Amino acid sequence: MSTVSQTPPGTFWETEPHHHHEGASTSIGFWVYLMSDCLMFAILFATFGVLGGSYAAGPGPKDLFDLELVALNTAFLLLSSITYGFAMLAMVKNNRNGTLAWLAVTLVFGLAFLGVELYEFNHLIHLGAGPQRSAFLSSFFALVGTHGLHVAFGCLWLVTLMIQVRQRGLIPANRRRLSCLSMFWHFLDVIWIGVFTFVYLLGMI
Amino acid sequence: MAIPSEIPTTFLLGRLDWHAIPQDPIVWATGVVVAIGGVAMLWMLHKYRLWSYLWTEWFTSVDHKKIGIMYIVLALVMFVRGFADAIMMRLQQAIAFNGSEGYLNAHHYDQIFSAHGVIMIFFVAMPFVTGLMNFVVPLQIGARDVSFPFLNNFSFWMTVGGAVLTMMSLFVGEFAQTGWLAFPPLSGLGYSPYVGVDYYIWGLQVAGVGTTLSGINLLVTIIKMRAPGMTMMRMPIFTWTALCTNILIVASFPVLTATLVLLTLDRYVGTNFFTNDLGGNAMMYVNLIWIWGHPEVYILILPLFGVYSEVVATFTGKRLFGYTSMVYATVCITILSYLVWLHHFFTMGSGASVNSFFGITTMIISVPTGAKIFNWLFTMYRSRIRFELPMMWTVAFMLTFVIGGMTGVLLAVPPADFVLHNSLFLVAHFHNVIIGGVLFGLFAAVYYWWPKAFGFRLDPWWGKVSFWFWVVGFWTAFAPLYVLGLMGVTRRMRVFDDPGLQIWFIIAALGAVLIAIGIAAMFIQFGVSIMRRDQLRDETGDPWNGRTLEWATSSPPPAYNFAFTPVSHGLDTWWDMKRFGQTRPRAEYLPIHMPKNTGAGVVIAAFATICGFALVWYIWWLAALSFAGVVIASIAHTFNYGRDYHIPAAEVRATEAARDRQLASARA
Amino acid sequence: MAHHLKRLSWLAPLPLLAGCKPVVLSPSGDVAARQADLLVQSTLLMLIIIVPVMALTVFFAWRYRATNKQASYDPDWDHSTKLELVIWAIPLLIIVSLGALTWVGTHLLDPYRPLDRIDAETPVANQQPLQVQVVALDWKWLFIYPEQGVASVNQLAVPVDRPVEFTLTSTSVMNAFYIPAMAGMIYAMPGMQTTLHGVFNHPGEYQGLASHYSGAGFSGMRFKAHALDAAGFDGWVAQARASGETLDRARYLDLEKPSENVPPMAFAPVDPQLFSRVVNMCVEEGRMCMAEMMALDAQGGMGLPGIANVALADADAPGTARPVLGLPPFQVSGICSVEELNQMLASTAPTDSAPRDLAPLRGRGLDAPRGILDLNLLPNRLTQSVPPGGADQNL
Amino acid sequence: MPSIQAEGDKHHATRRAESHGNHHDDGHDHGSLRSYMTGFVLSVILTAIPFAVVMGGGFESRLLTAAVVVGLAVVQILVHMVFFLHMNTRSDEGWTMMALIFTVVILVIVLAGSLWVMYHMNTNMMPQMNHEALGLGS
Repeated sequence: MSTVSQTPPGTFWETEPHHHHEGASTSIGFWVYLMSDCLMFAILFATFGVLGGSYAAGPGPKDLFDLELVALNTAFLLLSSITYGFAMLAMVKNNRNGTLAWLAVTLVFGLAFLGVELYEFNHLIHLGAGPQRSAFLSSFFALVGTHGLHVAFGCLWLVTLMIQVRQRGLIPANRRRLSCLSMFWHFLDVIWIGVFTFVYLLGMI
Repeated sequence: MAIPSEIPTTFLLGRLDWHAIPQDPIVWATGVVVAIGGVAMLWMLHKYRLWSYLWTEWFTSVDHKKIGIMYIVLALVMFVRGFADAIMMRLQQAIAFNGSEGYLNAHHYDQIFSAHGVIMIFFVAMPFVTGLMNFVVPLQIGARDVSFPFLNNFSFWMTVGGAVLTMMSLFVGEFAQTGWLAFPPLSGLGYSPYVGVDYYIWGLQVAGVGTTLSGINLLVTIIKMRAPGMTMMRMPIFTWTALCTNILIVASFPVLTATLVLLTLDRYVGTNFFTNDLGGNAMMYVNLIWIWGHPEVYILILPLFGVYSEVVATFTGKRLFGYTSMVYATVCITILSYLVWLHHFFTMGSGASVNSFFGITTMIISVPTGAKIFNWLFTMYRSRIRFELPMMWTVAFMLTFVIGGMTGVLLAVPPADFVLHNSLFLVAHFHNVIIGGVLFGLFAAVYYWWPKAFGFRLDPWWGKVSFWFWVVGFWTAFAPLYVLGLMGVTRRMRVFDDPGLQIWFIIAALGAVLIAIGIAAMFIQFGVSIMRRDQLRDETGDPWNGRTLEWATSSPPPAYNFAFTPVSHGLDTWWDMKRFGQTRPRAEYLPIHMPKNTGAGVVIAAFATICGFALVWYIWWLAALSFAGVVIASIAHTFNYGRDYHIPAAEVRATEAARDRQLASARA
Repeated sequence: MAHHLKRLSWLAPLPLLAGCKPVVLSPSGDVAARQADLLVQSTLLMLIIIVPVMALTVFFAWRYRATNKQASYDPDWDHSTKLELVIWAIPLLIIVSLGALTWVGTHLLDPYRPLDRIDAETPVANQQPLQVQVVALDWKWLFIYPEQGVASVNQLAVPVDRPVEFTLTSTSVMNAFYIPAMAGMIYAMPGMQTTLHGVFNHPGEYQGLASHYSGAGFSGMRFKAHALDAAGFDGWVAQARASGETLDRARYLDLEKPSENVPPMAFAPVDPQLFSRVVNMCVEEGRMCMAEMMALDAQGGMGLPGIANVALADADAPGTARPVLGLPPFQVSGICSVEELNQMLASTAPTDSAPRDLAPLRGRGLDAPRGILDLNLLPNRLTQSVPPGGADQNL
Repeated sequence: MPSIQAEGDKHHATRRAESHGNHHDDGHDHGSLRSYMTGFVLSVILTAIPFAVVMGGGFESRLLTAAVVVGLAVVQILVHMVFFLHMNTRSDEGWTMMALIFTVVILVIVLAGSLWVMYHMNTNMMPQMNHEALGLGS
């Protein structure tokens, strides 16, 4: 360390044309965003972990949840994951229409998921088990609702991207965006695993 | 005080009505001053036809240097507001004795100390640090910009939006009267029914989005955009600390966002996260907010540790002692900062085992911090120290900060904390580290990098005036608070009944006056320097005989920073270049690929700010419209594919030729 | 103790400024004194390294100034393994000693831990601590003496040299109870009960205050703590009894309404279940007590019928406001019979304040350590986070 | 000093356009049909088992049921990470993995820390009662 060489170790300037290829930072950047989002969910999970047993002498998970509905919803989300995967495979093959078709299927599953979730929320609120009834329900609605909001945002993004792919084709910028949305979509799937395990399944044991 | 208990809500204006104008002559006077100043500024802008210049060259700029400078301007403006709050508190506490109520009622005083904390942390220290990292990091790693230049512009405007909301609360409605962390149930709807806490929430949420995105941006920039050859262990130490800071930002601001969302739901929807009834648990809020709050402290101080390292190495003319251990110390602090949050509420009653665990982890942080101090010390050993202002600030920091660190460790001993928590001792401690650590470092950084940003140095005489008033003023203001803390005086008190305490508060107020003179001297320094800029001109681009890459380019740097990408072969790349005489490359210039300016960031952030304002006042139609505005503007922005352009080679050639002439004249 | 004080006397210099002494460093209660001792010891321990660092900073800054050409100059010297070992090891050693001090001190001075000594010379004999129940109200302190059946507002009297066990709660927002001369501070929070043990060793009148900001009237939330000899205390109790104002639930609900700078008051007799009801947030008629609610929650709640078991909250009660996007605030109605309630409130928080040996260095609510993350699930520890039957239910 | 005779500006522009037009490697692995299908089948199985276990009433020991459910969830998260999110140690020079590991560490600290802290707080401070005396006990 303290020995300092007296001869230059090489050139100090890169004078050749040099490509920072465009968007090289996008995938890692988006990944870092997902990690920060993950920590936001961690807080919601922690809140549910602490408050999830505070029913305020009201109903608990066993009185409220319908596992068959949750299983259906999980199936929708899983199917949407694999169809998004197919869209990505079509994209790699430069098949624009295939990509668009699979994205459309994904969108349908995403919307179906949202529909079921809205039905569930609506049902609970009608029962009187809305987010105000107890800390357990507050944290349940916050956690599951935040996930649902993410899916809704993902659907909006999906539509936008479908328009852009139709307009411009599978240009590099659109490919990057499709990869980002792919990460986002699969990430929401991972979060959902946490939700159905910790909120629904463990609640029903 | 004249807010009715039942606030009528109308469709058009929500809760907004005449009661929103504070019934307080002090606020009116401030409003008049601000209005006159604002009108004068607008008139000046109009007169000198600066609008389009500001819009095209600054507001819509995606240049990291300009965004960095704008961040720092924002921080300085907000600093004036935050300091005004401070001096009002000092005055109140100095006179509220012997039955006197002072000159501030509880409603006003409680807003002032809450606003002081919020503004100083979120809208002074954070933008200052972010601005500094924005300006310096890409230059130090030999990059042409950050990874996501548009996002950078957007992040800045979101921070401005948060600041605007916070400032607005002074004249329209009120600010939170809860302290800077707004603990429920006090911050719940039941005990803070009016708009204060809502301003707090939406101000922080809007700014928080900006901070998180800026953290991601800089983090990725450091990971992906380093010059060839610049491995992790060859990064300048400031870049290292910036990296760790941004990791902390990315990993802690989501916690704040989520926590504030829960508080928002409690206030707007009536959920029961932190309420007293129906199973809510207010301690959970305290736990969560400090999970964010403690790393936040290190977000503020780490980059300044980097600044001190750069300054020490430069002004001692010596390689930084123990670079490797400095890096490891920084990384240790980054991880450890997540393991100590409970020390902020030892006295809540979590029991001895939890308290001692968190007390001891807190103390452990002082080991890497201590190692850093020693490293600076041994960099000074056998060196040639030039006592320019940055070095003076650094020495002042070392002497001040060790005291702050010591009192910090003291507060980490739970039994000691049981008598010192929430006392003025605590207040003195964190001002000791934040002023003595963060602010002193920022002043050193401003003086150090000012010539790089503007092409001329700052006037040293006024700088020294500012320095001495600041250092002496700091100790005069805060040493009495240590003493008062040991007398069992707690914080946030508005009136006192023990006349024996008054003399200490008067001394502290005098200290605040000294600091005010120091601040004034700093602004005079800026003005004097701008007027004398021709005498103070830096033509070499390397006024301090620096060591890192930012000094390799001109002052101020061209839009593209470096005409050719520098290559690193070790630490202190610029120092090596100078040593081997390879300071300017000679080759045919190429067109340079750069991002285009865009107004999208300003527009989206403006919609977000309006949305925040509408939510504060329950103006639902406006909230819905502006939220739709955010979404539509964001989507519209993604349809813009032509976001970059090339600076033609001829233009690069001309710029570099001008630089050659400048260097030649400097040498002559 | 005294010699530490002398060493630190520079902190309160200048006879001009005297008249106020650093009460934290020279308190009148044994617990606070031991806390102060620890404070002084930690400071001294850290000064071992702080003083040389400050001295070296000044010395190096002066010695190696650029104008001093005599000083040696070694611009490339940037590493020394030995030196780096030293600069990591010395702070580490100090922190290890400080950590040990902290571990022991924290457990020994845990506010939940019943006192084992009156002062340095006197161990606690067969002496039950004086029970004082503290309620932080907006914005005044209520002290209830269950054994004596009296209560006072903004005025505390305790006998000298007798351990005092404070049990604290709050009605509205978070607060902290602090008598600097006695035993440090602890939070008082609504719906929760904290404990603080302390003792006064010298008679006198001491300042007590709220140390956690609690809203507009916070500054005036001060009280005088009188440390009296046994006779004086009896006299104070007799005087309080003579006040003749009953503190029952109705009077309490009236007292609870926000008020500032309240002069001292006294009450006798006092509803013996009042404090228990305050902690359980069921002073008003018809509200379900927290303990009952938690017991029900531990059983899995009351199921769907429980949804309907609510009533609108009193709109005028402090801390009640209707959220703009939600239903008006409501509360859960109690389902216990009067007998059950009495039984429950009487059995709340059995206090075990007999003097203990030093062995289990833990808070009262917890048992001996079993590792950091070990959630030992005793069946009668009802908590919100871990209902009996396992953490798995809601982890 | 090495001096490289650079090509003309125009030539550069074309080279850039080329390199922009046809690069497929945007630093991200897109997986294959095989990997997606493997992931899908695995995750269907890993979802079905815990649902079946819980809907079927669970095992005798609730702790065991919980352990099985949580264990399978962890495995499924890993499956998703590998087959859908294409996590590996190579992408972006390992930074993706680094970010993930760091996040998991913080996540564990935050979750475990919060639960631990809040457990102690609740035990120390929440109103408790001897519910057996009330006949509410199990």
